[in-house]
Amino acid sequence: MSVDMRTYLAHVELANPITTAAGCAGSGRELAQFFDLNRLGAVITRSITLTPRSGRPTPRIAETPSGLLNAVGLQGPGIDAFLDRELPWLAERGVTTIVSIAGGSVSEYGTLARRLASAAGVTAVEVNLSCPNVEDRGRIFARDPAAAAEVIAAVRASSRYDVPVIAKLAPDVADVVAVARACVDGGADALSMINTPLGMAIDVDAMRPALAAGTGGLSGPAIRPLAVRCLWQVHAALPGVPIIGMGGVMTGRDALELILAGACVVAVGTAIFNDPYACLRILRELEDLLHKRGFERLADAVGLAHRPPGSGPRGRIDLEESSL
Amino acid sequence: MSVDMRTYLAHVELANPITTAAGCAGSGRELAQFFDLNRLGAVITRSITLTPRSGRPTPRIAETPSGLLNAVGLQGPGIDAFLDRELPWLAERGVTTIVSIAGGSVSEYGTLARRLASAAGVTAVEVNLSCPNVEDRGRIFARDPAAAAEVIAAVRASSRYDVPVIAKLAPDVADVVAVARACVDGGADALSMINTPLGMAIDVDAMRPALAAGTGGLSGPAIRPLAVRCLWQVHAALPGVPIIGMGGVMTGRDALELILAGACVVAVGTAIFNDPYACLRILRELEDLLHKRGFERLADAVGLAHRPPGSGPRGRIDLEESSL
Amino acid sequence: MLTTRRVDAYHALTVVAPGIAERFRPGHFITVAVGGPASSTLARRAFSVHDVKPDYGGTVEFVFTVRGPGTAWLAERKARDTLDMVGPLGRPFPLPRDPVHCVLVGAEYGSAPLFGLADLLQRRGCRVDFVLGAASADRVFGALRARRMGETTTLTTEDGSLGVRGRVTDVLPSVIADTRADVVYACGPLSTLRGVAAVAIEFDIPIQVAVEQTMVCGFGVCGSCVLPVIGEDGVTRMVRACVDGPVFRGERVRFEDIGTIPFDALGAPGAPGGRAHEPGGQTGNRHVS
Amino acid sequence: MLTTRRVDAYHALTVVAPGIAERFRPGHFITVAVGGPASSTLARRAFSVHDVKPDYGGTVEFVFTVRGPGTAWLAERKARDTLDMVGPLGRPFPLPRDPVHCVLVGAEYGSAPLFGLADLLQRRGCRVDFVLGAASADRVFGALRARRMGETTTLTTEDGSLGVRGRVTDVLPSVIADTRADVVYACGPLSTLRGVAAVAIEFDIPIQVAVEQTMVCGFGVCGSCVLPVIGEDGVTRMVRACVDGPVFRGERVRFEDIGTIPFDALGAPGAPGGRAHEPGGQTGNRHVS
Ligand SMILES: Cc1cc2nc3c(=O)[nH]c(=O)nc-3n(C[C@H](O)[C@H](O)[C@H](O)COP(=O)(O)OP(=O)(O)OC[C@H]3O[C@@H](n4cnc5c(N)ncnc54)[C@H](O)[C@@H]3O)c2cc1C
Ligand SMILES: Cc1cc2nc3c(=O)[nH]c(=O)nc-3n(C[C@H](O)[C@H](O)[C@H](O)COP(=O)(O)OP(=O)(O)OC[C@H]3O[C@@H](n4cnc5c(N)ncnc54)[C@H](O)[C@@H]3O)c2cc1C
Ligand SMILES: Cc1cc2nc3c(=O)[nH]c(=O)nc-3n(C[C@H](O)[C@H](O)[C@H](O)COP(=O)(O)O)c2cc1C
Ligand SMILES: Cc1cc2nc3c(=O)[nH]c(=O)nc-3n(C[C@H](O)[C@H](O)[C@H](O)COP(=O)(O)O)c2cc1C
Ligand code: FES
Ligand code: FES
Repeated sequence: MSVDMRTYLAHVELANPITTAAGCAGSGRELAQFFDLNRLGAVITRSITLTPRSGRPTPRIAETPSGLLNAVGLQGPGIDAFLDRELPWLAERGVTTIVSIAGGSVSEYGTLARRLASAAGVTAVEVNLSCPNVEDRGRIFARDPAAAAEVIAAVRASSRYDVPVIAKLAPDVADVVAVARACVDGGADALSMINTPLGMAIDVDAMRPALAAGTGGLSGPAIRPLAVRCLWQVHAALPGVPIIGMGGVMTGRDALELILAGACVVAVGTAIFNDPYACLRILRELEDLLHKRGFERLADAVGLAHRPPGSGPRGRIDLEESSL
Repeated sequence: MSVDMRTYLAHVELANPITTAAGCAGSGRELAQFFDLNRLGAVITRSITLTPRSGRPTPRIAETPSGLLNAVGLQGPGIDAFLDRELPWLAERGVTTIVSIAGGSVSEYGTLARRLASAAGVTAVEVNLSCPNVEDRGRIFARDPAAAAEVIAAVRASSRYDVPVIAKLAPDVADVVAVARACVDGGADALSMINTPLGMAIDVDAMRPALAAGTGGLSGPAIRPLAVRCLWQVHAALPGVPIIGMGGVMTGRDALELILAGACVVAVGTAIFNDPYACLRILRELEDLLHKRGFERLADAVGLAHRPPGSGPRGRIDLEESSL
Repeated sequence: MLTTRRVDAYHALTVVAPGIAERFRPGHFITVAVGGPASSTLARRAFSVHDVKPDYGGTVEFVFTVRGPGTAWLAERKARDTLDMVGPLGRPFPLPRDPVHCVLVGAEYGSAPLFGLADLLQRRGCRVDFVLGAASADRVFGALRARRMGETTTLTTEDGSLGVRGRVTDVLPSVIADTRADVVYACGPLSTLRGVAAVAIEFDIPIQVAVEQTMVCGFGVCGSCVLPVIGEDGVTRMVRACVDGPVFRGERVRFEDIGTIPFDALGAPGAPGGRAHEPGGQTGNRHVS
Repeated sequence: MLTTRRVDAYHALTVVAPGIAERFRPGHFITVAVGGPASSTLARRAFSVHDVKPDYGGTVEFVFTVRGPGTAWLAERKARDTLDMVGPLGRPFPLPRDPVHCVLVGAEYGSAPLFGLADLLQRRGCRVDFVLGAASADRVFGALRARRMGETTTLTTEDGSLGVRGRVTDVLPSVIADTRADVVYACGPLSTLRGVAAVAIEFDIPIQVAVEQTMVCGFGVCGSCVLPVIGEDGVTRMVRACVDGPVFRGERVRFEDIGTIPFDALGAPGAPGGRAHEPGGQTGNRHVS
């Protein structure tokens, strides 16, 4: 017996819930050396910007306990080269592609969405809101419900009606539910969380910041408890909104944790750096865990940990042997 | 040659910069079985409340990658029993004691401060602002600059003039500098950061939250990058304000990282659970690292990583052999 | 670390630790740090001391079953690896003044700490009878040793693969009756202890239980291991299994309320001496409860 | 894992890995995951392949020095432990079409990948001369093997404990002159490579450098390992050492600009084709720069 792993992002069906996280799978080609990208539910691209970007100086990544700090700085080819070379490569292979976009102003996001609207092979648009708003003294969109909603409305308005718009949120806000709600009100069809909270490390030998940029985004298992908490809060407040969960997923158990908290899709980022086969391994482990718990459909596990205490579990519960 | 490890919290001199973190050293007696508490710069008590508290149901602590989630819920004897039994025990032994207090309203914090003002043996008061304000629908004081400032002003007004008031801040806010600034404007003599950000874990076998309380505070090395970032931002904005740094300090290197970011005192929490001798070991390692880097005084290392790039390091830099 | 061995479903590690061995009394436990220097697991793991021996200045043996990452790591240790161990911790079993009849009940690895206890009791002239049980034969720990030491030994397995089919609580009443027991000592999972305590209470004889409640520090500072216990003064308090236990008088432990804060516990929300409003949790997680 | 051995200041691990051995060409590197299952260290560690052998279907050997937690963990591995290894990765050394004279320069463990290269070059009829250097004698890797293989071998140590006192760049000009070298291959720290490239450029001969820039993934997806390299079209790009290198033409690497984004790099802030305003960093860390 196998588990029905299909899942939905708004009306879009994905064959399974595992995707790459934005910015963690290069252009797709690098991973394709290791396995066929069609085996993933989807590929989320790095965040595409209007013009090419060289990114930040090195060192760009520092290791922290169970985490990585990165200040890669959205290095990428820009939307023209992306539409010329990267998207067609994915489209030709029939890879389900969610395109992430990043801008410095509301209008930049709108322009990016418009460019994508006329391209073939865009299954959904993920809006990276963890960018500074150059029109508001560099305040991060994701930290300001109104600004986030404005970006989402602009992207929604410029996108094809059948292409879901996904708002990607950050955890380092006082109230993630308020931002989520604003984005949904602004027209987001789905949410994606969490982006990396801002962190920092200091090299105690050089006695300087470990990253050339000073601060960076924290990813990896260290932040999984923050991701689960954000998913839980937002799914409880907005149970009808599909959520892509991410943050420190290294194994099928971790993916299941996010699903039980409310994610219907799980994106894998940092784990890929540690194991190029991570996405496929996690998918296999997840299916196996669901099967062992008696699930016939992934969809039945989404948000299941929210059921009121005392109500019986849906699946089998005698898990002692499989709990390793 | 030994390093001058003295440090100052406002006008109060501590013999060295290592203290226990609030809530992580019981009543003091438990640790005293392992070593003499006078060897620490100070002991920070658990957060004392007005009345006795039984805390939260179990499970109260869950393990996460390089971290712990806790929802102990401020179990404690209440201020009466604390003043009767716990504080005198510390005072008799001459232990430098910083008393942490927690309340549900501004007036509760004020009352606690007033009770402490008439007690002997209180070196400073640390105000735990990560409590829900029962008069504002449970909104956490630390997430609201105005409410935090109000609490600090009440505590400052009720405390003895020569007892520094320390505001303890949480990282899960959109702008930690704004909260820090409000607290200093409200009368805080020093700051303490970081308290635990809110996290969550789900037991994928039981398919329920791992903690009975659902969410809990995340501590340990996983959050050190958040602590360093908060320290860095606040020290850059308010360079004259002494800061107790905490969050994932397990070794002398970790303590030095927080000091280079701007802490003049370093509190050790979760590490104590893993190693009862952690505070002493960290103190020894820290002194050793400072010595190897050519520092004669701890004070010279505080905030040193902020020096402009290009300026030479203060200490020796040829550390290749000692960098393990 | 000295030796590692397998005993049926269990692993046993013997560690040279003179400081611990010297101060050991039956019922004490130790904790170990797991995962090595770059480990991502911070909580110490607690284990009952099974045996101490005078060799090499003093050795300590504990017995465990692989449950999660910590015990999996321990199972891979080899002789001569070093182990970060703290102990002896907790309050040991109290001993009767007089040479009475004692039944020692152990479920699963819960029997590990009972043999040192049996030895002490016998040296004080007590009669010792064992009741050991587990899910299956390979998980009954120490049956041979019990047979050598005990006046009688009754074994139970849930699958019937050894001894009586059933649980220790099924056979305990007849053992108490047959041996005219004056006191019961028990160690095992909480559900078993609850049943054992109920039997002893029915017979109106003292019952000492060594509980196993999730521990993180093992020496009283983290607050993870609390359970509701009724004090001498009749007041229920959330006490720490690691320093106030792990051994408690069975009738004082409110087994059915473990995992809750009984409304009449000292400092319970809304309890006398507690606070009227929902008290401020450290991280204020009211929105989930 | 097959064998572990110490060579002076270095550790060498040999691993059975037929898939890697089969596709290996000199200049390739491998990455390993460190710390075991509950590890808190996520970045893979990169090492040049020192040797491949046909035994056991194909083995791979790499050589390393203990620097931090990852290499400390590796140094504790024992024969028969398993290792999570990915490879071969990167672009190998390009080989000359004709039987030319080659100088191979290795600093510290940078000499490790040069012997496989020397072997291939010699089989193509090239003359090979070695220049190996390090801080001290115990850190010069492979001196004996170089002496066996090379037409000449020049050793340098900074403390004078072996060969010429000084650095490889001090002796390189005379070696190039004496051997009438047509091409230089070099591997070592960036500072050494920079000097070696400068010498080769002065002699106007091709120089291939294998760079070591902090890597996390090793296969092109994390973006940690970039450095500014001038392309065929004259445009500087931030290219990835792991997939576009680690071997580059020395004159194309802008060594002096490593650790910066040169203002004329493609997509640099304010550069042609770049953006006028400070571009939105992923996590918006403007307040610290
Ligand atoms: C006083 C005491 C004595 C014990 N004696 C023994 C013994 O002799 N032999 C033996 O095999 N086991 C014993 N245990 C249980 C043992 O501590 C757990 O099996 C072990 O901690 C599991 O760790 P893990 O990483 O393998 O599993 P995980 O389940 O992954 O552990 C994760 C976390 O939960 C805690 N934990 C999980 N289950 C338990 C539990 N039932 N009790 C306490 N903590 C738990 C761990 O300490 C850790 O913090 C004892 C526990 C206590 C409190
Ligand atoms: C292509 C390539 C080939 C290499 N070949 C060898 C070799 O043959 N022998 C050898 O001893 N070392 C080699 N190195 C360097 C080796 O990768 C580092 O010494 C090792 O990663 C240090 O890990 P650590 O945990 O011990 O130290 P730490 O300093 O604690 O490492 C922490 C982090 O920094 C990275 N890092 C630190 N220093 C370096 C560095 N100089 N280069 C790359 N990454 C670094 C690590 O990968 C890790 O992400 C090579 C590096 C590269 C990129
Ligand atoms: C090196 C790196 C680059 C990233 N680039 C992007 C990006 O371009 N856009 C984006 O929205 N998120 C980006 N992220 C964040 C991830 O998509 C993801 O939200 C985060 O890393 C948490 O997941 P993880 O712990 O599985 O990595 C990046 C993360 C890393 C580590
Ligand atoms: C079990 C536990 C209990 C805590 N109790 C308190 C408390 O009573 N008051 C408080 O201000 N902080 C409390 N904290 C937070 C710590 O003081 C500290 O800010 C935090 O744990 C980060 O430091 P660490 O990573 O070294 O533990 C507690 C933390 C833990 C893990
Ligand atoms: S285990 Fe920490 S208080 Fe008991
Ligand atoms: S090491 Fe990850 S891109 Fe090169």
